[in-house]
Amino acid sequence: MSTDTLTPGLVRINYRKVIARALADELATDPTVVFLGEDVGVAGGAFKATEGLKDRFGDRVRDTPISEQAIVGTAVGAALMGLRPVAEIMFADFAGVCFDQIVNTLAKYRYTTGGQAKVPVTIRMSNGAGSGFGPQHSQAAENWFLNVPGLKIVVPGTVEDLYGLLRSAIRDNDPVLVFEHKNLFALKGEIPAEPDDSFIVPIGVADVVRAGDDVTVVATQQMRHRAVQAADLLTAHGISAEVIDPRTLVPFDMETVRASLAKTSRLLVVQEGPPDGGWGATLVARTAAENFELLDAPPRLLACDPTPVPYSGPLEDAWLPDAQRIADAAERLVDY
Amino acid sequence: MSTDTLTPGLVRINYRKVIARALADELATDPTVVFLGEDVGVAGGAFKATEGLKDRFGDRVRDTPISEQAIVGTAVGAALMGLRPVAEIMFADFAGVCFDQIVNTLAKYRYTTGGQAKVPVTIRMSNGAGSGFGPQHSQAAENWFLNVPGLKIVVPGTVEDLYGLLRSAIRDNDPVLVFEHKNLFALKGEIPAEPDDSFIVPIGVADVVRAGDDVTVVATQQMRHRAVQAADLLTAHGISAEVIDPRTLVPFDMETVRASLAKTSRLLVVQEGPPDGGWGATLVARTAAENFELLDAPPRLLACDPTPVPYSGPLEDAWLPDAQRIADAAERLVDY
Amino acid sequence: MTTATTDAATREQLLDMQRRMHEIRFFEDITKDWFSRSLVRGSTHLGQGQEAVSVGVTSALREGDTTTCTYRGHATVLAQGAPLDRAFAEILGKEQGLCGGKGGSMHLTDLSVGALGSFAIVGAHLPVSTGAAWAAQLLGTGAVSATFFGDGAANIGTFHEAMNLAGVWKLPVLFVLENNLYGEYSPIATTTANTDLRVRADTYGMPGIRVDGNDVEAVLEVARQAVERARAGGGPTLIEAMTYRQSGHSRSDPAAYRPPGELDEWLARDPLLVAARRLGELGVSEAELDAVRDRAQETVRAAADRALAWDEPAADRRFDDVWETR
Amino acid sequence: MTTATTDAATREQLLDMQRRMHEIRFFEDITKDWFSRSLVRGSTHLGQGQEAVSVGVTSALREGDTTTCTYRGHATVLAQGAPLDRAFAEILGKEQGLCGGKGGSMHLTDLSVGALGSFAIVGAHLPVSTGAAWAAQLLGTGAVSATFFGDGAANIGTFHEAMNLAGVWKLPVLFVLENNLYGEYSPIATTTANTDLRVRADTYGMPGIRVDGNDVEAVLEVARQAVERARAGGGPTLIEAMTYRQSGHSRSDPAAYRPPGELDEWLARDPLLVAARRLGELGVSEAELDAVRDRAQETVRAAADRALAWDEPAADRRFDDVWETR
Ligand SMILES: Cc1ncc(C[n+]2csc(CCOP(=O)(O)OP(=O)(O)O)c2C)c(N)n1
Ligand SMILES: Cc1ncc(C[n+]2csc(CCOP(=O)(O)OP(=O)(O)O)c2C)c(N)n1
Ligand SMILES: [Mg+2]
Ligand SMILES: [Mg+2]
Repeated sequence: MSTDTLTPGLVRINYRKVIARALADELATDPTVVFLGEDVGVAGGAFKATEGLKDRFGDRVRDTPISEQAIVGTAVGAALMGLRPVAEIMFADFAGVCFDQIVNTLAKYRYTTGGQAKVPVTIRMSNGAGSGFGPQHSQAAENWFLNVPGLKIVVPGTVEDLYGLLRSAIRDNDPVLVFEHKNLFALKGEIPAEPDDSFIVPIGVADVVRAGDDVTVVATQQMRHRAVQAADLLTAHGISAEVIDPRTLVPFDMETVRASLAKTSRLLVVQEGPPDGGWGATLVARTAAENFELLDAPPRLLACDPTPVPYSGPLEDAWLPDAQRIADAAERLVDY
Repeated sequence: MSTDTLTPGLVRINYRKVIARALADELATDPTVVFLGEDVGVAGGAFKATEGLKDRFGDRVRDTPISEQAIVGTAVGAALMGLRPVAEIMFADFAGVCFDQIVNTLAKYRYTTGGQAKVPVTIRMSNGAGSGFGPQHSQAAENWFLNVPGLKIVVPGTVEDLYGLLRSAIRDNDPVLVFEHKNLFALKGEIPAEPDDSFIVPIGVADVVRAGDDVTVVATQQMRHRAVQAADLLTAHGISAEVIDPRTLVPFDMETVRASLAKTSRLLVVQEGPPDGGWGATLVARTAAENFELLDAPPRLLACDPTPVPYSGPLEDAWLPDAQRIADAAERLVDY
Repeated sequence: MTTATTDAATREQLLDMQRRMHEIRFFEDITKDWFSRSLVRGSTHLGQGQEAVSVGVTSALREGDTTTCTYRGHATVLAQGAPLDRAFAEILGKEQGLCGGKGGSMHLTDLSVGALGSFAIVGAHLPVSTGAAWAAQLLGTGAVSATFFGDGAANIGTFHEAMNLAGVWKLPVLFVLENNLYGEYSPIATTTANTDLRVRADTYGMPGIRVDGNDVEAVLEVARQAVERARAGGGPTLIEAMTYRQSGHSRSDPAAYRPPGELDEWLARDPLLVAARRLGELGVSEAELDAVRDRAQETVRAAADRALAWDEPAADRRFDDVWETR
Repeated sequence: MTTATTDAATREQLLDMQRRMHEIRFFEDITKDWFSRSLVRGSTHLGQGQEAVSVGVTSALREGDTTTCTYRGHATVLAQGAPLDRAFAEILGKEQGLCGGKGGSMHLTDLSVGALGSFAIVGAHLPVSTGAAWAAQLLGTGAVSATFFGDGAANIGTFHEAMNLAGVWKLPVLFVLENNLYGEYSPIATTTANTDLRVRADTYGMPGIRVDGNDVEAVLEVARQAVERARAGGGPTLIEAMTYRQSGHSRSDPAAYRPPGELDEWLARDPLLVAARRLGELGVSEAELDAVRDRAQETVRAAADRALAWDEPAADRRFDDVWETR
C-alpha cells in the first residue's frame, strides 16, 4: 500500500475513483474501446465510479436499459465487429441474470467457432461483503465462474492493481471478468498522474505482498488486507507469514505459490465466500496434488461460512474471517 | 446394476423412462406435487422421459413457454403457497438462463426471510457429455452451484438411484437440483412394479459401489461406471480399488469417504467437467484438510480438460476420462 | 387517467387508507434519518410519494391474497399488513426483525400477512407472483397475487416471461407498474423504446390500465376491477400507476438529474394532499385529518422505539435457516 | 401479407435464389440421411420448408452485413455464403469443418462471410446481433445485422431485452422471426398469450411487418425496405415471416402432434414450388428449372463427398482455441 508522502509524478486516489481513470486512459489510448452499462454515463455510475467519461468520450460511453443479458450480448456482438467493449454489471450478484451470456456465449465463443472469433470483452462488476448490502448484493461471485474455461478472472485488491489490471483486461484479446471489491472503495493508493504503460499489471501474475518463512497465506481483495494484519499479529508470536495475493484467479500463478511453499511447507488459503466450489478449494486441491511432497501440514482453506451473506452487522462481521481468525488458523498450521 | 433375470415384484426399466415413473409415483402420492416445463406435458418431454403424465394428472402437469426464468420463479411462488413443484430445465446448460432465479431467489429464500419460507422446489435437468451435443448442451452444470448454500444437489448414476433420489428430492422441504445424465439414458435397472417407499434413496448418503483396499475412487454418473470398469482393469494388476458414488454432492457424505480412506490411504476423484471449481476439487481440498493424516499419497483429481465440451467424436471422447485413464491414475497413486 | 368515483371508497375506507399512507410516510422518515445518521449500514430505497399505489392496491385485496415487491418495498409490505416494529427491526438488523435481521431493508417479508417478499434483483419477483397465482388457480382458492415493480424493471427479461406466462395461463395476477419516470437515475425515455408502457399489456393478451398513482381512490378502483376479473378467472391485468419518487434512488443519491420544477409539481400532487383534499370534500375536518396524522406519527414512533430497544442477533444465528434439513 | 412485386427481384435474381434454396434443401437431405444412418452423433434441426426466409433476407444484404441464427441454422449460414463442404465437414466433426469440428450442426459459423454464429441456447443470439449493429452505428460502417429466431424464442427474456435496446438506440437490426407455428412440439397458441407476434414491434418502437415466408420474393422485398431504413439510421424492424417446418423438431421427432392435413397444405406452398411457379410466369422453362435443381444437387453432392473424405481432428486439437493467450 501507499505512503502518505506523495511520490513525484504520482497521484493519490481511491479504489473507487481509480476505475474512471483506468477506463479513461484506455478509452483515450484505443479508439475501439467502448463502455456500456446501467447509469454509467450521464449519471456517472451507481457508485460514481465512472464520472466524467460520458462528457469526455460521448457516444462511446452508453447508458443502457436494465437488461443485463442484452448488455453482455451486445458487448459480445460489438467485440466480434472489432470493438473492445467494457460492460459494467453494477453488482456482481446480477451476473446471475446474465450468467448464460457470460458462460455459454462469451466464454465459449472462441472455442465453439474453432478459433474464428476473438471476443475482447471486459466485464466489470462490484463484488463482496462487509458493507451491509444483504444476501443478494454481497456475493463473491468470482467463484461462480471457475468451472467455465474461456474466461479470465481478475480480483484486484489494491488501487494500483485495480488500475493496472483493468487496463490489462481491456487490452486482452480474451474475455476478462474484473471484480471490484466494494468494501475496498475507500482504500487509497498511487497511480501515475499521466497515463503510463509501465503501471499496467499483467494478468496471471501473483504478488508477494509480504515475505515470510513459516507459513504461506494466499488471499485476495479484502482478505488480502486482513491477511497482512494477521501477519502482523503473527510476528508477535514469532511466526513469519508470507502473504501472497494471486490477483488473477484464472489463469492462476501456481509457480509463485509453489516457490513460497518450498520455503514454508505450509499453506493457508483465505477466501471470501462459502467454502465449496470456490477458488480456495481449487488451490488447495491443486497444491495437494502437485506439491504434496512440499507440505508439512494439511493445506487449509479458511473461508466464510456455508450460508448466504447475512445482512445484520453482527452476523455479517462474524461471517467474514477477520485478522485474528486468520492468524489463529496460520498458527495452528505452524504448530501442526 | 441389475441382473438379467427379473426379481419378482420388480420391473426392468431404463434410466430415461424411470423419470416418468418416479414423477408419477410422487404425483399419485401427494396431491400438492405439480410439474411444469417446456413440452413436458402433451408431448411427453423432449426426451420422451415424461410421457403419460399429462394424461394421468391433467392440470397438475403444465407445458410452459420457452421462459426458464419464469419456470423457476413460478415454481418458487407456487411452493410458497403450499405446492411441491417439480420444474424441468431441458438441458442443464440452460440453467445459465435462469441462474439468477436458482441462485438468488430459490437458494436464498429461506435464509433471507429468516426461515419463514419453505421452498420445496425440485429442478430436474439433463446434464453431461458423451453424446455429441456440443459445447452448449453437454455441460456438467452441477459444478456451477457448489458455492451457493441453500441448494441440495443430487447426481444419480443408476436407475435405482434416479428413481429413489428423485422421489426423495420431491419430498424434501429444501430446494433440490436433480441432474439426470443423458449419456446414461439407455442404462437399465430394476424398480418396484408398484410404488414402494422402501426404494426411496435418502439424500446425502453415498454408495460403496465396490469394496476394495488399495485405493478409493470417488465418481458420479457416467464416471462411476467407468470407475467400476477401471476397478476391473486394476484387478488384473493386483490392485483392489474401492469405488464410491457419493450420489449427492450437497450435502456431501464425507464420512463414507473417510471410512474408505482409513482402509486405502489413497484418494482418486474422477469428475466430469473441467477441473477448477468443481466438486472434485472441493472433495480433494476437504480431504487434504480433514484427513491429511490418513493419506499416503497426494489426493488426486482426474477431471476433464480445461476446455468447453468439443463436438467432434474424437475430441469429445478424449475429453472424457475413460476406464484406462482412471486405472492408470489409480495405479500411479498406489505406486506412489 | 381513470377518475375516482365516490362509490369507490367510503369515507371510512379513505380515512383508513390515509392513516396507512401516513404511517408509511413516517416510517420512511425515520428510516431515512437512521441511514443519514449511519445508524444502519448498507443502503435503503425510499418510496415517499408513491404510497398511494401500495395502499390503494392492497386495499382491494382480501386475506389469502399475496404481494411481492422490490427493494423499494417498505410501502407494499406495510400496506399488506406487516407490523411496523418488526419491519423497523429488520432494517436495524435486529433479532426480532421480520427476517431475523438476515434480509434487511431490501428484503422485508412477512408470509403471515401474504407479503411474500421484497426482492433486490430487478424483476426477479414477477415470476414468483405468477407462481403464487398458479397455485391459487390449481388449488381453487380464488386468491389473487399483486406484484409491484418499476418502469425500469419493465425492460428486463423476467418481466416479459412472467407477463406472457400469466397471460397464456390466465393467472390471477395484478402487475402493478409503479411508473415513477426514472430507473435509478435514467429518465425512462433514455432506456425504453416506447414509453407508453401500458400498451405492452396487449402483447400479453391482458388489459392495461393507466391510473393516477397519487390518487389512492383511483388506484383502489382500478385494482378492484382487476381483482374481480382475476378472481372470476379472467386472468391478469397490467396497472400502470403514474407516480413520483420524491427522494433520490437510494441513500447516497441527491437526485440532481431531475429537471427544475419537476419535484415541486409532484409535491403539489402528493398522495397525502390529494387524499386530504378529497376527505375535506367528504366533510372531514382539518382537525380530524390532523388527528389521523398525529396518531400515525405516534404509532410509528412507538414502533421505532420498540425496535431500537430490541437486541441484535447472536452471531451464531447466521448458521440457521440455510436448509431445513441437512 | 405483403405481396411480391415484379420489381422486387429480377428474373436472374430469382433464379439465383432458387438455386440457393435448392442447395440448402439438398444439403439438409444429406444431413438428414447421415443422422438417420447414425453417421453423425448428437442432434440436428432441419429447416426444410423455411429456406425462403434466409435466402430472401440475406439477398437483401451486402458485404459487411452480418447474420446470427439458431441451432436450426443451416439455411441462414449457407445463404449468407458459407461454403457447403466446410459446413458439411463441421456437421461431420471434421478438422476442415467451419469450426474445426468443435461446434457441430448447432454452431455453424463463418465469420469471413459475416455469418457470426449459430446458437444452441434459444434467444441468446439476439443481443449479439444488437451488438454487431451497435458497432456498425459507432463505426459508421452502414452495416446491418439480421438475426433469425423462432416463434418460441419470442417468449424468452433476451428477445425482450434485445428488441428494446435496439429500439431505444435505433440500431440497424432486422429481427427476423421465423414463425413456423411450433416451438419444439408446442403449438404457438399454447405458449403465447397474444399470437399476433408482429404487434410486439409497437412496444419496442419499431415497425413490424408480416410476410409470407414461403415466398422468397416477398421476403426479399420487405427485407430490402427494412435494410434501407436501417442503413438510413431509421432503426430496427421486426419481420414476422410465416412459414412451416416440414420435418420434426430434431432428428428424433416424428412430429405426430401436427393436425392432419396441415403438412400437406404447407407442402403445396413449398418455397421451391412457389418460386418455380413464379419463374414459370417470368418465362423460365421447366427444363431450365430442372437444370438449376440438378446442378444444385450436383454441387451439394460433390461438397458432401469432399467433406466425407476429410480427416477427423487429432484428439489434442481439443486444447486449442479456449483462450488466445494464457
Ligand atoms: C438485475 C438488476 N439490475 C440492476 C439492479 C440495480 N438497480 C436497482 S434499482 C434500479 C432501478 C430500477 O428502476 P425501476 O424499475 O424504475 O424502479 P424504481 O427504483 O424506480 O422504483 C437498478 C438499475 C438490480 N438491483 N438488479
Ligand atoms: C434457453 C433454451 N431453452 C430451451 C431450449 C430447447 N429448445 C431448443 S429448440 C426449442 C424450440 C424453439 O422454438 P422456436 O423458437 O419456435 O424455433 P424453431 O425450433 O421452431 O425454429 C427449444 C425449446 C434451448 N435450446 N434453449
Ligand atoms: Mg422507476
Ligand atoms: Mg418455431
